[in-house]
Amino acid sequence: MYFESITELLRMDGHGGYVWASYIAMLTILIANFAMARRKVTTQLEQLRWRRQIQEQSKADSMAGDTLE
Amino acid sequence: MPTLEIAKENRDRHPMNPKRKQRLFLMTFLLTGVAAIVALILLALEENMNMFYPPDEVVSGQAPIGETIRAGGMVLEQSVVRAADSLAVRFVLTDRQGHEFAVDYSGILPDLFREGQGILVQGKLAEDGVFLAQEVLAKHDENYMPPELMDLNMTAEPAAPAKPLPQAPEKLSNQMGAFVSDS
Amino acid sequence: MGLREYWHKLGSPRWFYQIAGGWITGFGIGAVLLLGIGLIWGLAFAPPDYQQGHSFRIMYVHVPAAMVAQSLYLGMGVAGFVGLVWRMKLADVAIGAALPLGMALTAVALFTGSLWGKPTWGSWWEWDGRTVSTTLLLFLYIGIYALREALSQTDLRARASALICLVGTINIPIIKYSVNWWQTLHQPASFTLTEKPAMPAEMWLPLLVTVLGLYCFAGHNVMTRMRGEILLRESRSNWVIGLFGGPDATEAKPATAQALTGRNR
Amino acid sequence: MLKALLQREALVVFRSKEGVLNPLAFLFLSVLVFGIAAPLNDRNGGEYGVGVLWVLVLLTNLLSLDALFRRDYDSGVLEQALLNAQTPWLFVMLRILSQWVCTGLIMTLTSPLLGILLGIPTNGLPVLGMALMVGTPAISLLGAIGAGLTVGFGRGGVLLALLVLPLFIPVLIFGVGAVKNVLDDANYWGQIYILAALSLAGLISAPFATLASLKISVAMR
Repeated sequence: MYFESITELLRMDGHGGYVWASYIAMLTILIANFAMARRKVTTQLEQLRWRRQIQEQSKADSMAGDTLE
Repeated sequence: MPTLEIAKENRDRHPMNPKRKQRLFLMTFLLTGVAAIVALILLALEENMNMFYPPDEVVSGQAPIGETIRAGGMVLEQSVVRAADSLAVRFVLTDRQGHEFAVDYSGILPDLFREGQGILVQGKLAEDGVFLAQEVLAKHDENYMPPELMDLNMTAEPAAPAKPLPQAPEKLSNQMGAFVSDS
Repeated sequence: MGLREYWHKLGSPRWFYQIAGGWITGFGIGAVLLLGIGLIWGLAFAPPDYQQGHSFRIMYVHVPAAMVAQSLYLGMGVAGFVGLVWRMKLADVAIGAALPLGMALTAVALFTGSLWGKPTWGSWWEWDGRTVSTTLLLFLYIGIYALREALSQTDLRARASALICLVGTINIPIIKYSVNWWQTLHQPASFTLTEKPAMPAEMWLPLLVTVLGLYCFAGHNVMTRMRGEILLRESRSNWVIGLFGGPDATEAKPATAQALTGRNR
Repeated sequence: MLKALLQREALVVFRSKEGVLNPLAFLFLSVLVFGIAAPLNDRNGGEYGVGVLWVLVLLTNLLSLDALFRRDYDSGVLEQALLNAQTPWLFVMLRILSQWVCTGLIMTLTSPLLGILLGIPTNGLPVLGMALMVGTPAISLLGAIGAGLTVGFGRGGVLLALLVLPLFIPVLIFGVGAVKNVLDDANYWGQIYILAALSLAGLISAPFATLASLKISVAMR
């Protein structure tokens, strides 16, 4: 590591605020984008699974001759 | 859009002649247009739009006389002469390759004006080869280098310790070079 | 015609969905490794610049963000062209998927640039050519975003955004050229960021690693978004339903679906 | 065919005085507003006046572009023209031409007056007129693409600005640059050539792009 200590790494001779803010901004954006993309897929998959369950159920119901609807 | 399809069909069913004519007209139109654009861009490039002239062009007389232009180079060491009673100053700009010219300027020099420093001057070239500067630009020292001066700078210092990124892929090194010059 | 077949394949959302899985995993691993190494390297191990000091480290997030943001815009232009000429549905899916990340990364580039400007230039904002063209890039992104928001019909939205992406991309070099030219006329110019003309290897290597890492991240992110969008658009199609066993599938199939969700979780 | 279209456009231009008068009035009013807020004269003008004038030209054009296809779109004429005309792009081109006559050309003709009001030194006025003459077609042509795309929205104005203003930046830069150069005694032909090249590039590409965007808008009805 270039720095002697953690405090020095945080301070960076007075430039620490700028540098850390940049890195944090980048990480936030990356994590947010990752989460949004993943959620887009998982909501779709959940929806599909849910739909499948309903279908299965209705099939089972009709097979049992149940005319609830 | 069924109507659109029908219209298209109708148009297609008409004799070929007008359609062909139209296509020919279009092609001529496009080709002349492109040719004219290329010609105009070539004309514009000939005009040296950012009006920048490196020292060798100033010395060799390629730079127009009496027109506002910009020139650049390094301030030659021990060439800065200040007038005792006014703000007038004269210094020599060089590309360290044997081309140098004198610059006359009257006014406050930027803080970062130093000997050995790269400088841009804007003004007019006089008949006798002296550059009468209206502006001397050396602000934002550490953040920005125009490409035309970067080349100068690189060739100017034979003793520079690092060579320009031998292993970096071309594109990236360009990016980084540009970047170093900017932010 | 083999070429045509290949195009058809590329145009098939199903085919894309299937091959994207492997790519996403690969890009994901690449992104985590390269970004992890590159960012920590840049943050803590690379030497500081002798003139700018440690604020130089902002470069390791600023430059990759700017580069990838521009590449994504270029990619949207290419997708727009493909979408206009071949009416490929996947092209619009790609535009929609690249848009949010590109916009976010342009904003990051501007924000970090501003943070870098303060200690180096002494001001948060300068009307420098590159700053201006990046800001314009952000507005080009916002324009396309607004247009997509305004249109609800999928096919019309696809055509409209393909057209505007293409027009914008053709204009990008013109805008960049004119802005750079404008700046050389107006901006006080000077040289020597570092007296040295280039960076030493210990400075540019971490940059290279971060740039590659961010490209991997972009690949991962865009492809994941595309997958989600494909599932949404094709949710009624047989192959998507088949993915979950379909109406008369055996019990084995839902298990794979389970595994799929599990992996995405 | 061409004659009929030309006649129609000429009628639109000369019959309706608002088409010609409104942009001009808006431009002069903006100059007036600017003059009141920050008076410009030869001493501080020059550079600023040129910039202000070009910005106002862009904004006036934007307002006028918003209405470029609106009436034809609402009345269904546009749909008919796209379907029936042998050469729909000719229709589009003539429409853009008449918009340019109402804005760009008139601005060019009145530019000496506007320039004086904004404190641009008289030696810059001929070049200002020339730059407007060769630069404004690019604005009308590029703007028409966005106008075609947004005509289907009830209020496309802001979206239109968002879409096309970034594309106008090169015209703005070179237009301002030409006049500034003549005020600096520098060579300005390079800028004029570039402006002409931009306009020509618009001329060979914009009609087709506009046509494509209009087709999208018509399909949206």
